[in-house]
Amino acid sequence: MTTLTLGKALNNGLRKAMEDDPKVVLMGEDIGKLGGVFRITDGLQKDFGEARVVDTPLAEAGILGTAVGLAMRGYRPVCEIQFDGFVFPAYNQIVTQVAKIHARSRGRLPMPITIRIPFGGGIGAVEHHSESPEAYFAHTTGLKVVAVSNPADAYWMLQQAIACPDPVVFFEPKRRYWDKAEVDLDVSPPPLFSSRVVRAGDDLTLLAYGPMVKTALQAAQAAESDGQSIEVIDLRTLSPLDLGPVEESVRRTGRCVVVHEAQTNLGLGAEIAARVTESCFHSLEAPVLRVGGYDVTYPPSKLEEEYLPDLDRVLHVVDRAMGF
Amino acid sequence: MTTLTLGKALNNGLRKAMEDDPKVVLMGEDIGKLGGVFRITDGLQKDFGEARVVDTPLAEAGILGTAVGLAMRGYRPVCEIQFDGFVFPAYNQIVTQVAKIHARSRGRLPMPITIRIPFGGGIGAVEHHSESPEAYFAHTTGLKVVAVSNPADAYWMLQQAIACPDPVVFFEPKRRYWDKAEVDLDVSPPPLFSSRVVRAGDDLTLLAYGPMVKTALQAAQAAESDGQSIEVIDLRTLSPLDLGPVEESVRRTGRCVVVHEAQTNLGLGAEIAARVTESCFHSLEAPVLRVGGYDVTYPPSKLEEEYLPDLDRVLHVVDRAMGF
Amino acid sequence: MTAVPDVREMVDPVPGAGAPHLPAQPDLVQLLTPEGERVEHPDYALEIGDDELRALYRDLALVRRWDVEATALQRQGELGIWASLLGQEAAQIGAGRALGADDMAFPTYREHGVAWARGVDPLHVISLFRGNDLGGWDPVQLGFNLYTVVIGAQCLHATGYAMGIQRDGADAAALAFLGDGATSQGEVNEALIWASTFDAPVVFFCQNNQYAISVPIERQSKVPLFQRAAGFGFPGVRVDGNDVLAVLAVTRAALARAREGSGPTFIEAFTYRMGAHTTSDDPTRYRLAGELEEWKLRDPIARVKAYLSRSGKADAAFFDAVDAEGDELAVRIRKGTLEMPDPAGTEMFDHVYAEQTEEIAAQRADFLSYHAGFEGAEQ
Amino acid sequence: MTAVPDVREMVDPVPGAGAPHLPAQPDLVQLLTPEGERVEHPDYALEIGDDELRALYRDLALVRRWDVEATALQRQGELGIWASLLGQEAAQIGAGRALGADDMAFPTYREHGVAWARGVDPLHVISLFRGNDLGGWDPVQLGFNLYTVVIGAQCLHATGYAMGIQRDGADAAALAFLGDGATSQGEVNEALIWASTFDAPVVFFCQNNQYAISVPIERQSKVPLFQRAAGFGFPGVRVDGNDVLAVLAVTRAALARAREGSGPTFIEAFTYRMGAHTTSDDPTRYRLAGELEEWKLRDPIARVKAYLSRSGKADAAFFDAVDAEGDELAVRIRKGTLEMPDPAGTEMFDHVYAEQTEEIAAQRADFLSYHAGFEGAEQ
Ligand SMILES: Cc1ncc(C[n+]2csc(CCOP(=O)(O)OP(=O)(O)O)c2C)c(N)n1
Ligand SMILES: Cc1ncc(C[n+]2csc(CCOP(=O)(O)OP(=O)(O)O)c2C)c(N)n1
Ligand SMILES: [Mg+2]
Ligand SMILES: [Mg+2]
Repeated sequence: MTTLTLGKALNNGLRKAMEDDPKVVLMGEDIGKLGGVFRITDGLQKDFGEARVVDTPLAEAGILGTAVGLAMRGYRPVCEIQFDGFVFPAYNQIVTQVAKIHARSRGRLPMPITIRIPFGGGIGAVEHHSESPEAYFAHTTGLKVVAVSNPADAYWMLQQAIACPDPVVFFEPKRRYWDKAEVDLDVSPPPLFSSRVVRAGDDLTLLAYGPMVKTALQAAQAAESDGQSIEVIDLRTLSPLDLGPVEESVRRTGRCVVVHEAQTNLGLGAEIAARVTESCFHSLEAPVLRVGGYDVTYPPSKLEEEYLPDLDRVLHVVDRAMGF
Repeated sequence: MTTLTLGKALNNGLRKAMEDDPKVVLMGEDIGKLGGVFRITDGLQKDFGEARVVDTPLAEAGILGTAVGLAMRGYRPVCEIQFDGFVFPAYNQIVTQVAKIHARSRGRLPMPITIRIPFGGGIGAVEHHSESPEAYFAHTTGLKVVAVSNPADAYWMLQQAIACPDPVVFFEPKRRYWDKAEVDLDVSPPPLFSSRVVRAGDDLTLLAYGPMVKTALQAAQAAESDGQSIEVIDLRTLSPLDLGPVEESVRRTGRCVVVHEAQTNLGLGAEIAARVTESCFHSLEAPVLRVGGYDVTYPPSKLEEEYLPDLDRVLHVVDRAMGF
Repeated sequence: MTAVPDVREMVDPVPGAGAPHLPAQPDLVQLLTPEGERVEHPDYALEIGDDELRALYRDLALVRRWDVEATALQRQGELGIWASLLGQEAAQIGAGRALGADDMAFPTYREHGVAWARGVDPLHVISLFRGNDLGGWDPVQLGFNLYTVVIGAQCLHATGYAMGIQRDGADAAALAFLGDGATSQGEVNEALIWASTFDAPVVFFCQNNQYAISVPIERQSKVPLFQRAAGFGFPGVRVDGNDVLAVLAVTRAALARAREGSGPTFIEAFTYRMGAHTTSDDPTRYRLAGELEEWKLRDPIARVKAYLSRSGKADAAFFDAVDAEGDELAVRIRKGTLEMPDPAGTEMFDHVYAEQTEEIAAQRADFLSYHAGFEGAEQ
Repeated sequence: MTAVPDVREMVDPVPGAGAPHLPAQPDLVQLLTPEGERVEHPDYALEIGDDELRALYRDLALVRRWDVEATALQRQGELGIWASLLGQEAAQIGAGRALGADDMAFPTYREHGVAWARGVDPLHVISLFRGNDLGGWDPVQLGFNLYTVVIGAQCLHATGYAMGIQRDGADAAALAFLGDGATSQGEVNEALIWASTFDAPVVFFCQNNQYAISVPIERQSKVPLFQRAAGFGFPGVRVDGNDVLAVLAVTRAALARAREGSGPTFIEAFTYRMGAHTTSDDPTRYRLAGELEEWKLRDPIARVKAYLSRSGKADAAFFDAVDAEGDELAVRIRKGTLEMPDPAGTEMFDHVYAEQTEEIAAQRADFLSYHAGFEGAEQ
């Protein structure tokens, strides 16, 4: 057991992955001497050298496109996108190449590429530094998408993502980088593509991932004093979704709310609502409701607290669900 | 009244828009002498000159990025993306610039850009020529997204999209380019951002857009012989959605099925299912069901008939909905 | 070996992290040496009056003062972040003052000096870094686009805008700013292609400040950046970016060339980012102190001051007056920042579209009633 | 005017739509004239035996025969589309035969000649255009990547692969194919930057066939494409793309240079697309017949035949034998195409991921039971 921030857990996870497999190569802007703008790669270039921790030219398509070539040559590239809003120059490579090459080649060219993206708001940043683009990737067949919420998952899931033979878009909740928790480095972790009940409850099932798991847990805690028993599930994997535990829960509670920072329209909540409604139709006492960002352009940071779902907005929607 | 193919209706619509507003400029690959690979811009460069019908260098980001600059200078660019699968190099410009500049400038820099995208499968093409990427755009705040299904809408909606002060992603059902219908050039068309009931019915509400409207109508027709009365709604606008007519319908029928070619996971059907369930919860006899492409990489063309929703698959899901 | 020449041997090296001395740069356009000596260049004559010279000094001094104040405000928690222009004042004032009224500038996030030259109120830039808005000025009226944070995206905008100028038959040009790091973005290279193909009246003004955050220029290009342009079919020129006169002359010439229909130019202003990338950055992690010391000897303001003093074009009273004006400016910026009202929450719903959608209008209404609920609860 | 040179005046023009004559091109590397005369080039000596010469002719003739047959099959509805290589045989065979066994080629969708040289079964290419799969060959085993349809995307793959070669310390290189149109894509220019920065053992082989579908090369570049490379810090060379010997020599030299660690080269193979862009295209809409006639005089196969005959390195019997082999090949291709079994519907579920997901496995099961339902119904 060791106490780690989420950021440091990622750093340790990367180090472990690089020790375990000499084919792991990190690529990104400023990840070398600087250790990344969030220091997630701190010290790694010093210890593993410039061939394995590559400070790239400033071009995201270049990062992903060369990662594809490295993967074809047997490497396992781990690409850092500096901020969520800067992944789009690489979108063509991700959607038309990374996601399709396994199918195109009928398995002859696996694409074990990990794309690390610090995502979400709440850090008072300027434009493009607070986006939640996960639905763009989850909608893309051929990619797998996960989001971590805590240091232990950060440590394990990152290693699992790197070891995964498929491309994994790995979302890191940047505003939780500094959150600390105990991490047991010796357990064997649950499978990467699995969701997890993080708080048991009977009245309503609350789903969250990434930065909103903490918010969801706080909401559940607060609701307890109002006599509401809320079950919280950390989705962890966004594509594929692992809805088994969710359905089991919803069949008991009859009510479900999904929360994410991303704009609500066509966010992950839409897919989850559609699927859960289909599979639990006769158990539902209320429609699956969503708490997300408003469907507006991410606002200047002085307004982000009003834009982002928080404890109160979650409870507000929980109340609506309970009121059906 | 005049009989037009959908492609020719688009061509006429472009011509009309160019006549009406000298600021309209068409940009794209091969849209000049060649008239576009689908001939949608046929004859326009000859009649309006090279300054208004611009054969661009081969780079989609360049097309959209320069369109932004032209829009800032007061022009109304209409960009042709040659095929659905080739929009991604322009994705950064579309998502981080076109979609955000109005908000960034608090209205000082309107972005009246139309992005025409021939989309969908069924034409026996090679990779990247049969994609349905509409959800990527509908999920993007700041864009408006429409899809046309028939020649009359093609003619009118294209002109309306070009006249719209906001950026509009305009999806054209490429496999219906050669479908003919009567077009009344003198009526005043319904608003651009409105859906439309195209067949009345009582037992189930079937939603479709673009190429699938025809399929949906055929399915409704076929179901009639089984005694099922299906209402078909052509969504026409994907963002914003116009769910008023849908909700009115579902409250009567109690059942709803959405059909689209795009992969089902996080496709438009997800959002529609989530919203309709929320607004019509107590009227629903069955969950809103979806018929979409399978969640696989678009297959080689010999398999596309099996991949794409067709009359039979629609009816299969209609039957499931009726059976709840 | 004419067919496969080793180009790298033919060009002067670019200095990088830790390089203590600038190499001799035969291609560098300079009109004012680091020591403040006025020199001539065969291609770039500059007729400039004493008033204009003093005005340039004032610009340089005031934008530096503004920058210092903004950095302080950030340290005190009043701004979310600040991107300092320290060391790049001459590049920005030179370029900004070369612009004509009808020209349009397309900045990155660091062009406060150009903003100043275009008449943007510093508080309208500050409000962005404070998180109040995404840029408070009117880009159309001032001929100065909003800041663009996505690296390089503005180069295509500038090129498209220039294509609009062409269609309008206007006597104007677009000036696109970019950094050395930005030259690696595909979109930037596409802008060079478009500009060349369409002979667009656009000038690309690249401030090579030697770094993209921590990454030294060698990682982006092995040859001097200005040489990039020739391969796209138009001229490139390297100018001493710490020499406001040279920058002014070179940019004026390029803009004139653009306006008269002779197409684009790529300007590499060779300069140095004397501060951190932004207030969030820690440059000690990736560069040696000696490098900064070396560049201090080339300070863009000191050389103008030396020239003005030595040539008797300005006296102590003038410099004192500028200092005093700087202090006033700083006070105004500080006061304006502290008094800046927070934006209303509804703001975020109001500018997404030119034509509001029912969806967003409904969310706005929900937002209002949700917050009204709290107010009710609090009473 | 040294600082702002007008680059466009310094270079030879590029011929374009309707241009009846090729201008004199001092930079063009040529070893075999259109008339079939062997000439020498100071930088590119080529030692080549008669067997090898005849083998090159055979390659050229057979890939043309394959191409003709595929075009016919498309016309008869057996293929969805076909992208003809007509006119580009020498560029592709020259480049393909320059590759070593450990090298890796990254084609576009038109490199059937390179596929041939790498030992790809023509039917494995045909199956793609028939719509049976997305390329039937094994890219790893053959050192020939799958066709990449998104313009330019493969240039970054090749560069990344070359970075892998570097890390492996292997004696190999990557060869990226691209068209003239592709040079406008941002990603392609990023590949040039990466290759230069990392000294990657990659060669960019650009077939300038004068058109991107209907768009003539002037729209992509005002200066010869090979000049692009210098601005990125590495050599560019223009070779007569209809001269298989020159292409072979230039590509060999570039690959050798890459393998020995001297970094990338950009090769512009100056050629002409004698057919339509694809079978869906109608070139009469955008180019004059005279242009094609002009280029027929530079046919890449005719000149080799002329050289072989005139020099006595091959006789009529040899040419007849190649013709006969071509006919056999055509028969094999036709027969193989017609007999090609349709793929099973379940194929589409089986290769999306290396580790199948439960979601797709469930959809596969639904798919099977849905179709089983029909079979039941039909019985
Ligand atoms: C597309 C994109 N990727 C990454 C970033 C993050 N980022 C902000 S500034 C910067 C470095 C820019 O360097 P340069 O172009 O030299 O400009 P400078 O900051 O030195 O003025 C980076 C990588 C971004 N803003 N946009
Ligand atoms: C990103 C992208 N945009 C558009 C297309 C459509 N397209 C296919 S081939 C082609 C022209 C390519 O020209 P060039 O690079 O010169 O290659 P050539 O076909 O002449 O061999 C275009 C525009 C595409 N495949 N990919
Ligand atoms: Mg820089
Ligand atoms: Mg071409």
